[in-house]
This record gives sequence, structure tokens and C-alpha cells, in this order.
Amino acid sequence: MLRRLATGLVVLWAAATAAYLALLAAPGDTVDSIIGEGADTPLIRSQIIREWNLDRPALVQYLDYLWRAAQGDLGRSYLLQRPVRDVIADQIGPTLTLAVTAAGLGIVLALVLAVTTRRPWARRVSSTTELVLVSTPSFLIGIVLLSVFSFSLGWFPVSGDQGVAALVLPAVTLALPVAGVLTQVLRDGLDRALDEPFVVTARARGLGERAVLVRHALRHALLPVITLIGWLFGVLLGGAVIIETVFGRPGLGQVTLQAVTSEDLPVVLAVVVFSAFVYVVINTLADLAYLVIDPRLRRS
Amino acid sequence: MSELLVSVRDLHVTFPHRGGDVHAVRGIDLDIHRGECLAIVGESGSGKSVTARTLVGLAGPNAQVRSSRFEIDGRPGPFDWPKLRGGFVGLVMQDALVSLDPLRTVGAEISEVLKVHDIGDRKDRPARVRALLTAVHVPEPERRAAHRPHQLSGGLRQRALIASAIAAKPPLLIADEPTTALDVTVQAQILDLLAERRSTGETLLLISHDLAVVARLADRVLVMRDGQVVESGPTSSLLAAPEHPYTRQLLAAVPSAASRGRRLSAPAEPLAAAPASASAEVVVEAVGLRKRYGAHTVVDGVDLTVRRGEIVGLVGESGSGKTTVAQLLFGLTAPTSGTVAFEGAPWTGLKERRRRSRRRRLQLISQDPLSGFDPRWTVRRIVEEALPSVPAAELLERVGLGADVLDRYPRQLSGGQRQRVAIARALAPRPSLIICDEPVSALDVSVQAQVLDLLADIRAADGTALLFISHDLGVVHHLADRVLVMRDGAVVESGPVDDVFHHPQHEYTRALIDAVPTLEVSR
Amino acid sequence: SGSGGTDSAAAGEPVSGGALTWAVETEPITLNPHQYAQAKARLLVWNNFESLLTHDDKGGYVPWLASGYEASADGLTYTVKLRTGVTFSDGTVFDAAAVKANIDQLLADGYAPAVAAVQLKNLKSVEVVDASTIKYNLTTPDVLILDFLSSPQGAIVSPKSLKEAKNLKAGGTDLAGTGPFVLDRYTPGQELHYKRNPSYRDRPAYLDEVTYRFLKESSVRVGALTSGQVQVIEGVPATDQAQITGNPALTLSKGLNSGSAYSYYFNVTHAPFDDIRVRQAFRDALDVDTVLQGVYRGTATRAWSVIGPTSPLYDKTLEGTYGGDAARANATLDAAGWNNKDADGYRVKDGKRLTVRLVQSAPFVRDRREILAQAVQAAVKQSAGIDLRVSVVDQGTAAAALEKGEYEVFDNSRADTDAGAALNLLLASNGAINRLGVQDKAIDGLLEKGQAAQEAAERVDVYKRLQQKVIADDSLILPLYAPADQIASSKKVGGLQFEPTAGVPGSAYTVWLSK
Amino acid sequence: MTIALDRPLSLRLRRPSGGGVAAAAGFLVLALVAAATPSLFAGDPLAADPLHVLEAPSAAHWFGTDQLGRDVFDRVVHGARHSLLIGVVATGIAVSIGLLLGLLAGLSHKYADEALSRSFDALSAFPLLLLALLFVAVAGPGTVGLVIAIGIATMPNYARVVRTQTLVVRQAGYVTQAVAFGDSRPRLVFRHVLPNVLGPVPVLAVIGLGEAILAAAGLSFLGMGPQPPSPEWGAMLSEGRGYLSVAWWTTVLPGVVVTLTVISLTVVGRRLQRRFEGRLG
Ligand SMILES: Nc1ncnc2c1ncn2[C@@H]1O[C@H](COP(=O)(O)OP(=O)(O)OP(=O)(O)O)[C@@H](O)[C@H]1O
Ligand SMILES: Nc1ncnc2c1ncn2[C@@H]1O[C@H](COP(=O)(O)OP(=O)(O)OP(=O)(O)O)[C@@H](O)[C@H]1O
Ligand SMILES: [Mg+2]
Ligand SMILES: [Mg+2]
Repeated sequence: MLRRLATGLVVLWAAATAAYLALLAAPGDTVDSIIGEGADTPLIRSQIIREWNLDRPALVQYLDYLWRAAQGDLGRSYLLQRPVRDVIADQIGPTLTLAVTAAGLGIVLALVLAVTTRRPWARRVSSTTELVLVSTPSFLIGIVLLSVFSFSLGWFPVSGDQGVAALVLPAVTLALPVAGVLTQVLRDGLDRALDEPFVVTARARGLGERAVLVRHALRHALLPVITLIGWLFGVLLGGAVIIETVFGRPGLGQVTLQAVTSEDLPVVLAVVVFSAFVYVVINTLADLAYLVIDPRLRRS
Repeated sequence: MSELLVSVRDLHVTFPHRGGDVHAVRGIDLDIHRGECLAIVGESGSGKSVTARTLVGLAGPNAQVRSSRFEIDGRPGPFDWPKLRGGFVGLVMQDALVSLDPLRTVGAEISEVLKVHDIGDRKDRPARVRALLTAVHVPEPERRAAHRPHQLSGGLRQRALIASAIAAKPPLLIADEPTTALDVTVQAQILDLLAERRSTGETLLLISHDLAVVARLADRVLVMRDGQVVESGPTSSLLAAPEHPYTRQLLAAVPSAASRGRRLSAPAEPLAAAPASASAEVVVEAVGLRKRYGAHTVVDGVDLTVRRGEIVGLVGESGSGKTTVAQLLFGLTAPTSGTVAFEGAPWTGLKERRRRSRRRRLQLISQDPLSGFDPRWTVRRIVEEALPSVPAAELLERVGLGADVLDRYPRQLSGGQRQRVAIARALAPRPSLIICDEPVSALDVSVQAQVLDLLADIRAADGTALLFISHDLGVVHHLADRVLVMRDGAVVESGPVDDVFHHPQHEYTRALIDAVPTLEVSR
Repeated sequence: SGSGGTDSAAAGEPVSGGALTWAVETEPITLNPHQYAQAKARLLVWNNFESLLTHDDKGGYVPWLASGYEASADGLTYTVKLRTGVTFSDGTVFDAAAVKANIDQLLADGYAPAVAAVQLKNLKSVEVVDASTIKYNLTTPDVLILDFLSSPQGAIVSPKSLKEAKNLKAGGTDLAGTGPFVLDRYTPGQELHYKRNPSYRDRPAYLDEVTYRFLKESSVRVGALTSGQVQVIEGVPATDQAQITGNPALTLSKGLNSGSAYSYYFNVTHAPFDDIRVRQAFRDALDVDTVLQGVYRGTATRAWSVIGPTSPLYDKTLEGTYGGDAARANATLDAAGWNNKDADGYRVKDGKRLTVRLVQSAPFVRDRREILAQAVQAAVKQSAGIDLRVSVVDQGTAAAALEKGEYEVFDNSRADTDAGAALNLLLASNGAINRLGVQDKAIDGLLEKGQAAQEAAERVDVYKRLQQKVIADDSLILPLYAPADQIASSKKVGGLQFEPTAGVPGSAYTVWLSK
Repeated sequence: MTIALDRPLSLRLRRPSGGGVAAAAGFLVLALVAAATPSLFAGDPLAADPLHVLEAPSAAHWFGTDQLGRDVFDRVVHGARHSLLIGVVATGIAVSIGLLLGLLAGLSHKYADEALSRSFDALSAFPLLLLALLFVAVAGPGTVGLVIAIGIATMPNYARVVRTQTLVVRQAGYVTQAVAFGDSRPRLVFRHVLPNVLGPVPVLAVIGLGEAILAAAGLSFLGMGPQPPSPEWGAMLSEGRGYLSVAWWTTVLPGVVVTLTVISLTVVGRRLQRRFEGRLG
């Protein structure tokens, strides 16, 4: 566990440093970023440099950044003039709600589909649909859903973050491709598990098909799904940026996009560190889940 | 005549396949009477398992089953399979080690049967599970019920599997190769268990490729080959006077003390005389070999000498360190302490670069030859790589393979062919020692017979020394000149084979020998 | 029309009460009026803040929080009389000390460098004469001080909040103003919520509350309006306007912005635009009307000068004097030595292609200006073999390109209420965004005169001369269109207005919701 | 981003049907030919016609026209070149770096392996989109930044597969056997390890290509890709989006082509994968 923690920290540090270096290498200097479209005179520049302590050597700035980040102080946004922590804290809710709902929806959908579509024709229909979902850009799905169910039929609000209704379309958009991949993995896992000798044994005991599927095969099929959790995280966080754009939802994605395009260094770094943090946490959880589901890996 | 539990006539099972259907069972007749023990024997792929599985309606998802009569418990089909399975017929699957769900506890697996067949209520199931585990002699049943398969040894797993098969008290128990993959001592215990159930009047359909196992338990025997029954009859008369040549061949191919000095594949011919003598030069000498992995000492002070032209057997139960000794000799792992000298010169402790030139004099044949071949290479390339100066066909001829296999990939060969290619490759550089780690344990008796004969021939012709690792005492007794018995990493006994096997000094050796089922047949 | 109300006949007489939801395109990066930098955020500012003066619809100034003002004859002193009986929503009294506190804050180090450096450039000091009188002393005559006094940056924030606000520069609910509404909730990324200021000194606002939701995507905004989730939206792109006008329950109105027109500025510091003939040819090669028609489907207003057509300083005589003459463009280019063509059909001279680069900064591209650029690109290629390279890049890259002079065309529009303020930045030799690179004494002189001129007629005359010089004589600029704001709303909404002069949507003060 | 984007490469799936594979392969061939010689199939993708903007699909304009009156079909065909090239180059970067680092990790000692594996982890901790955004911040929007971003972001997938495969091959019996014949270390690596590690890579690359194309589309959609007027598919989708309510064809039809391409790549890749696995038993 201690080892995990250590590697987690290393990953965090590496991610933060990589991002820091990347942004340092970006064209245009920090002062330009802070000025944005505003007026630009030597006086203004010097004031900005003084205000943000930009006259210190790069290494000092970096170390200072690390030191303060370690204490949970992520600095202030150049653009929004607010503490980065507040910026992130404000936006995390909607993104989290979206991601968690989509993940839940995707997983449930995948489970239901994988278990119910066992007959040849059903699985053919289902796997074709999955392939299409997985191969379609998610924003296209979102745009089409939005046009049909919101603009034309008016069943769901167009955007925003109020109430469950506004969550439906974005969550579905994000969940569909997730469900597509997970169904494929689950179905494949089920097929493999059903080929295993212990399944024949289970049948030989008089177990019905459904029971074999749910009680025996499903747990085995879930194992590869757990290894996908890291991937799922990337999809959800990355997908959120696009989904939030398409549906005009607030959230971390919007903050990130804005921060990157306007080179709001503190915010970008915070998002990177945050996302690396979530990644580490999620992967640790996945490992734990693995131990719960597969006792073979537990140390005796 | 007693009551017929199962009666089948002219059973055919076909698996449709793109490259041509596999006709696994071709018109066999089968009757199982209440209270008897019927055995099916035959080489691998002869259709034994398919037959057994067909009896519980699990021939396979796309199997086509035909028969002129198929009656279970006196009634013709269609059957209510879920009810019959476990309830009327208990099945112990062939792959004992992987036939329990690895993610569930043994107790859950067993009580699942009770639940499906509505036996007892929820509350008293744990007690029943405990009783069942006790009945199959699982020690500490309470604790074991909460364990998962990976926490159990092979023997315990097989017992738990049997417990789950008999949980619903089915009148008929089918045991498909219940002892393969188990150590001899454990195998003996499982056979005892089955014999015990037999004696309580249970009906048993026993499937095995090992005639010795069958001889001990069965009342009647069916001999299968290529999906057909070639011979059947009461055990004693069939073993005493086999009528079909195939049955005879099968019996003759079993290596044992009795077969020493004779060919197994052609019983009439004697083997070429062994050139070995106690004064021949020493090929490899290991002194005080010790290997630790962490706190675990895997090899514990092994001394070993192999002389030119000698076959030295290394036996011991699983995990006793045999393979590790082989690796230490081969020089892939360094010993924690102790030294190995090869052909009179130091071998351990050298840099790999310094050993490279002598490498070819020391060859290795493993249990699974497939993994020893680069999957992208044809047989020709594999063999030519070993000795480019000689045409591959010539090398293959020595091991009895025709030129037709030259352009095949290893995967396209049968197990016996693969092992021959492995031998051909090992022989090519004219090594002074070949380390054989369980070279025949994955092979059928008849194929095994051919490979063993081949190894004996090579030793006789080239004077190549062999270190022959096996858990099969019969094989070692048949082939080796001297034997070392290992237990827990240490050699507990060693000496000429006949001395050790006929007059074992160590109690562990004795236990090993007692556990081997033997076939008392006249040849 | 630069100002005035929208068609609110359907909404009947003003009624009090109700809650309105208004979808806006842009989330303000700050809610502190002193830090105001986005024209699109202006309609929010005036809900809870007010400044001393405001614009009338003829470009003049009228008192608002002030009760009157007068300038000294030398133009160096402005004395402003303040209204009495006004309080901030946090209970603090509005008086001259409060106004001075705001100016002091603005001049504080690092607080609002842009305001200090530009708008208050010529301010020497402020004096509190008495509780309701304040005096601004200038170093040189500068009529633009009045523009400052009527701008969001000049809005008066409660001195108490200036001291106590948690994130002063970001602003928020803890910043109190004197306006008709009070900001009581801000959900970043989502919405701003104002409720009526019950103690407003005048007629209270009609609406009980108003919510501004941030919907960046135009299609989403239009969808929200047509499906009834919001009652008002601003920012309706040309292609979506038919959807509004075709819907009997909705109305659309448009206001032309003040400030500078959206124009292409030619970089004269190096080839090829250091040659006036190439600049003329570029303008002649382009038929602006056709391009605008294609991109904006007839909804855009063509600009002829760098100053927007609604400004009192606009020079109407420039209309129709240039452009849309491919033959002349080609002739001029031939004469200028660009008389060969390469395999791709572009003109070359001395082996160099006639390539000019336009670098657009992605975060600031609006009104489909990138599409417009593509249309211009296609047009100048077809008609005159000019290779216009358009790149939309992030802000850092854009800034770097501009810094290094790696561009030939610079595009910009400014929404300053006083066009003169915009031109100071764009055309003066030391202008902060003089991307033309012009260093011209004549231009600088005219700009200074314009800033000092107290008489309206004199100002108009100075700026006309300036426009003649930069547009007609020197061909420095290619004006394209006058930026406009659109408001679409349900017909139940009345009193929607565009701010006089600024031409941007007004605050919610005048808006009501019929029952 | 998008979703399928960092779909795990090790995903092993089964049974595409025969007809489907043929259709997919046919479509791919068509796409490749179109990418190689777009002018054979379509007119000038940049020819704007202000008088015929946003016209619905017709015999003259199969996919309709866009906001500048350009023929959407022409643009889609020419877009194949951009999108496939982006995909191929990005995948090429990912595969070559991934292969190198994966081999290095698989062959080197514990600590170097650990360090490399952790760096793969650190890279995976960035969702692709975030990584791409960072790269775009550095390199600026446009094809180069996009390609590098996708290449780097998908690299760990390949590196991990290659590393695992290297570890497996390193342990394989035939490597031991080769030692028995006195093969030197470089000989082992080049004759046995490398060829066997390489085996699954082309197949992974085919499937990865589809993902790279989707990723590129997602990033272009956010304006991080090739700049207008280049007819890249993602950029077309992004431009068309604003006109969805009046001209669905500018978005939906290019979208369908993207989807078909990715499906085809996936189907063909899986078929190859099955064959490959079949060959190795
Ligand atoms: N599901 C299946 N599909 C296709 N062929 C099968 C299937 N099951 C078995 N076979 C084939 O049927 C034949 C008989 O198989 P079976 O398992 O009964 O052999 P066996 O006698 O039990 O051999 P072993 O001793 O190796 O267990 C073999 O050739 C096998 O390949
Ligand atoms: N690399 C290793 N690290 C740790 N333990 C090992 C390693 N290799 C072997 N062992 C342990 O050493 C013991 C002996 O293993 P070895 O393979 O030599 O047994 P064996 O006699 O060949 O058994 P079998 O008959 O099953 O092949 C086992 O307990 C095994 O788990
Ligand atoms: Mg079998
Ligand atoms: Mg072993």
C-alpha cells in the first residue's frame, strides 16, 4: 500500500512537471497571457510582472509552485483573478455528476445488453450497434440527440445543469460509447468464461443457463472490465470537455478549454494535477476491486 | 439382470467444423447397471470424455447427437436435463484443477447443488456441506469450505469436486480421468476414495487412459479407439487375455519394472545394450547445490553425477525441486551455493559469454515442446538452426520423422511429433548431456512408448548421457540406470534403479512406490 | 439604429413582477466593473452598478449618478455634482468620498493597470470639494475623461466592499453597487442571478428577479429560446435568424455597436503591404458586399470606415469610394511588379508569392469571423491571385506572431463607446494595439486634437479628416462590417433595449414580463 | 477524445462476419484510393460559391453545400487525405516510440523497467484530450500539434502491450532453447524476441488507426486541428455544427463517413487479429 502511495506521488509529480514544462515551452510569455486582449503598454507590463512575481528565475518559480501545490495552494488564475482552488471546486460538481451518471448508465447498459443478448440474432444486432456507437465521434451523437430530443421534440432542456432532465442527454451521449466498449468486453469475457471447464461443471450440477451466466460467468467477465477503469476515466474526463461544449454545460471541461486557449497556467496545471490525482485514486480503487472480485490475488 | 441406469445404442456425436466434421463418437453401445463400476479406457482423443458428457446432455453447444436408443433410468428422452444433472448423474470433470469456479468458495459451489436440487433449507446447508466434505475425507471441513480453489492442493480440489458431484446423492457418478494431473501419492488417495464409494454400492462410470487405475476399480471395461469400442468385457478377463491387437498394444506400452530392457512400442524386440559403466568419464557433476527464493529453500544440498552414456532418473512429487535442479545444471539460474562442473571444467559462476562456446554440448528437452519452438519457424528452420551443416531431413530421420513434417509449423504437429522434433534438435549438436524435464508426461502411452524407445536408442548409439526428470516411477524404472529421489529440495535416496525401487530405504520412497497402481498382467 | 427599444408592442404596458431568464453568450471573466474588459459582459454590469454619467443617443453625455458636470475653459478641470440620497445596496452612503475611494482603488498598484494606463492616463488628481461635489484635475485636456465617467470601469463600487471583498478583482456577490438589481447568486459556468433592489432611489425595476444563463453555443441558445426554456437570448448568428423571424411567438432585434468597425489592418512595416498599391489592390480585389451576403446572408451591415456608422464621428462620404473592382486590382498589381503567376494561380514577384498572413486568436474569434476570413481568402485568390493565409491559433501563439511581426493582416473591432478612444489605441504611433506599425505625425496630431477638442462640431471635423487620411488617402485599413448585437425574445417580454451609443443590449432595468 | 479513442488496444474481440469484413475492406480500399488521388473522385474542395450556400443534397451536390457554398462531397473526399494522413502519422509515432520504449522496458533491469512503466502511467494520467490541449498550447493548433499529441497520448498503449509481450517472449521456452545453442544477447533479441514481439503490433496499429482518426476528429471539433479551409473531417463537423438546424448535411454526412471509416478499420483489424491469434494457436 505504501508502495502504491509512493508510485502515485511519483505519477502526480511527473504529470505536474511535464505540464509545467510544456506550458513553459509554449509560445508567448506569461505577461501576454495575463494581458489577453487588453491594452498593452510597458507600464502595464511592469505592474503585472510585479504583481505575479514573474521576475524570479524559472526554477525558483517552479519550486515555489511545487512547494505551494504540496500544501494544497494551487495559486490564482491569471484570467479569472480567483484562487484556482475555488475555480476548480466550483466546476467539479457538474463534471463529476455527469461523469458518474454516465459511467453508471454505461455500466448498467453494458451489463444488461451483454447478459440479455445471448441469442445469435440478438447479439448480432447488439454488436453491430456497439460497433457503430464506438466508432462514431461522441460529439456527433450528442449533436444528433440534442437536435432530435431537445430542439425538435422538446423533451429535455437544451442545456444547463439544473435538475435531472438536463442531465439526461449529456449523460446518455457520454454513456453510449462507454456502453459500446464495455458490452463488447463483457460479452467477450462471458464467452471466454463460458468456455471454461468450471462452467461445464456448474451445468453438470443442474444449474440453469441464467444462473450459470449470472452466478459464475459474469464475475469472470467483470475482471477485464475492471482493468478498463483507467481507460474509462480518460474517456469520461476527456469526453466531458466535448460534451460540455456541445450541451453548454458548466464544468471542468469548459474551464480546461478556456484555460488552455488563454494559457491560464495555474488553472491548466491544477487541472493536470487534479486529473492525475483522480487517475491514481481510481487505479488504486480498481486494484482493490480486483482483490475483492478475484481472491486469487489476495496474499494469503 | 440388475437395473439399467443408462442404456445407449449406436451413439454418434458429431461436431460440425468448417474443415470437415469431427466425428468424435461413432456408434457405440453402452449399458450401465446399478451398482457396477464400468470403465472406459482409450488413448487421448478417442472420444471418452465426449461420451461421458453426452450422458448428461453436455456434449457441447453445437454437438449433433444421434442414437437408436438413449434411455436414462429406463425412460427415453427428451430429458429434463437440469433435473437429471447432479440429481441423477453426478459428473466429475476431467480437468480437476480448473473445474471449480476460482472466484467462489468451495462451500458455495457445493451448497449450490443443494440449492438447485432443493435439498435441505438454507440454514442447514452449511452443515450438509461439512458432512459432504467429511465424507470425501477433506480434513478441517469447516475451514476448507470457506476456501477458494487456489487455496487448496490438487488432491483437495479433486475431493471437493467429488463432494459437489455427489451432493445431491445421484445414483450414478461419472468420474472423467479423476487422477490425472495429481501426484502419485494423492492419486492413490483419490482412488481409495472412489473404491470406498464403490463399496457402498454406488454406481460408477470411470474414465481413464491409465489401465492400471482401471484395473483396480472396474467390473467391466470398454476400450475405445477413434470413437468406437474395439473391445469390452469383465476387467479381469480383458486384461488377462486381450483379444484386440490395440488392447494388447496398449497393455504392452505401459513402462514398468517388468518392461526394462525391452522395447515398448514393439514388445518382441529387446533394447540395444547400455554402454554405461561406473568408470565412464563424468559429464556433469554437481556438489552441494542449494537454491533459495527469498526465505524458501527450493533446492537443498543436492549432489549429483552423470557419467557418459548413463541415464539418471530424478523423481519426486510436484514442487520437490526437480525442475529447479535442471535449471541450475543448465546454468540459467545461478545456485545460491554449490558448484556444477561440466565435462570436467567449471560451469557455474562463469560469465555467460565464457560458457557460450560450450553451450551446445548441453541440451534441454522440456515437458511442453511447443513453447520451446519459435512459433514463426518451420520444422526445417528449427532443425537447421541447430545444425546447419546437415540436411534437416537427415536429422529428422534419426527420430523417425518423415520429410513431410519439414515445412510445417510446430503447432501443426501432434504431441509425439513435436517431442521428436525437440529430440532431433537437441541431438543435432551432438551434446554430451541432455536434460529431459518430464519429456513424456504430456503424451499418450503409445506415443510415450515410442519416445522412450527413441531415447534409449540414442543413448545406446551415441553414448549421450541423459538426466531424466519424471514423476512417473514406472517410466524411470523402465529407462534409467540410476535414480535420485527428491523431497522438499533434498535428495532422500539414490542408487541403481532396481536397488532403490525394489528395496527402498527411505520411508518416503516406500510411500511413493506403494502409491503407484500396478497392472499385474502376463505378457 | 444605434439605440432604442425593440418591438415590445406585443408585450403591452409595463407590468411589475415575474422572473426572467436570459441566455447570454459570454460568461464574464470578472464581475468587478473596474476590471471590465468584455463588451459582451456590458449588459450585466448596469444591473447592479452605475456610473456618474451615461450616454444619450446622440453621442453626448448626460448625468446619471451625477446631477450635473462642468468643464473648465482650459479643459483641465471637470467638476461633477453628485446626486444625494443614494445608497449602495450594502447600506453605505454614496458621496464624493466614495467616488474618490473608487479612483484611488483604480490607481492602486496592480489593481487595474489597463485603466490606469489608458483611461486615466491624463488624470492628475481628484479632489473632494464637499460631500456632493468632486473635481477631476487633468494634466492635458482630454474629453475622453467623460467617456471614462460613463464607462463600466468608472462605475462606483461601495467603498466598504472595496475594503472587504474576498476576491476583489474577481468581484461577485460581495461587491455592492447602487443599481436597480442586486447580484445575489453566481454559479460559475452556469448562471448569474439578480434580484430587484427594493431600496432603489427611482422607479424600481419591473422584474422581481432575472437570471442570466451562460450558453456558449449559438444553436443551444436558439434551441433554448424556441423550446421556451429561456425568454431572451442575445447573440443570434445569421443562419439562425430565419428560425426566429419565422416563429410568431418570437421577435428579433438588432443594434449596431459603437466603437470601431470590424476591419482588416494592413501591416505596413514590411512587404508587401509597405507598398500602397498592394493595399489598394487588396481592397479592390474584394467585393465586400458579396462576401458578407454569402457569410451573413444579408444580416450584416457593411462598414465603409474604421468608425462604426452609428457613431456621430462617422464620415459618410467614404461610402462607395473603393473596393469591388477586380480589374483595377489586377492592373494595380501588375504595375506594382507582381505580374507573374505561379502554378497555383498566385501572383509572384522576384520568385516570391504574394502571400499575406492573417493570424486569428481562437478565444476571441466571434461572429464567424474565421468563416468570413475564408470567404475573403477565396475571393482575393479568385479575383487577383492574392494568397491570404488564415490561421486560427491560441492566444499565446497569436501574441507571439504579433510580437514578432509575423503577420500582414490584423483583424480587430473595438466596442469602445467613444470611437476616438479606439482610434487612440489602434492608430497612434505609440498606440497599445497599433498593429499597422504606422508612425505618422499627421495621424498623431489629429488624434491629439480630437481628444482635446471640447466642441462636438470640432471633434467631428477632426475625425473626418483622420478617416479621409487612413481610409481614402493611405489605404491603411479595409473596413468590413459594423459589429452588431442581436436580441431574440419571446413576445411576452417588453422593454428590451439597446444601450444608447454603445449599441449593446441594455440592462434588465427597463424590461418587463407580461402575464 | 473521444470516446473510442483510448479504447484499450489489447481488447480482443471476436467474429466479424464474412460479408461485413469484405464490405469494410472494400470501403477502406476506396478511402485509401481517394486519399491518394482525391481529384479522381471529386472537384476542388476549396471552390466557394457564395450564391449557393447551404444547399441540400442534390444530383449536382451529392452531400449538399456548406456555408461558403463549397461542395461537401468534394470536401469529404479530399478530407480523407488529411484525416487518414493524420491518423497514419500519429499512429506511426505512437507505434514506433511505443515499440522502442516497450522493448526497452521489457528487456531492461528492474529499475529501468519500473521507471519506464511509471512514465507510461504518468502519461496515461492525462486524458488524451488534456494532453492534446497541452500540446496544442505548445505547438499551436494545426496538424503538427494534433498529430504529435495523438501520437504521444496513444503511445503508452502500444508500449504496454509491447512490454508485456517482451516479458512473455523473454520467458518463452524458445529463448531458453536459443541460449542452449549459445546465441549471443543481440542475436537473441533480434532473431527471437523482436520478431515475436512485433507480431501483434500491425494489427493493433490498424485498430489504433481508427482510434487516432476519431481522436483527431474530436480535437478538430474543439478547434485544435488543421485550420480552415483545409477539409479535415473533424474540422468540417465542427464548422457544420453551427448550421445543424438549417443544414444537417454539413455535419451528419461527413460524420457518417468518419464512422464508416472507423468501423471499417476496426472490423478489418479484428479480422486480422483473429487470423494472427489463430496462427499462433
Ligand atoms: N466441442 C468440440 N468441438 C469439436 N471437436 C470436439 C469437441 N469436443 C471434443 N472434440 C473432439 O472429439 C474428439 C474426442 O474428444 P474427447 O475429449 O472425448 O477425447 P478423450 O478420449 O476424452 O481424450 P483425452 O484422453 O485427451 O481426454 C477429439 O478429436 C476432440 O478434438
Ligand atoms: N523463480 C521462482 N521463484 C520462487 N519460487 C520458485 C521459483 N521457481 C520455482 N519455485 C518454487 O520452487 C519449488 C520447486 O519448484 P520446481 O519447479 O523445481 O518443482 P518440480 O519438482 O519441478 O515440480 P513439478 O513436478 O510440479 O514440475 C516450488 O515450490 C516452486 O514454487
Ligand atoms: Mg477426455
Ligand atoms: Mg517441474
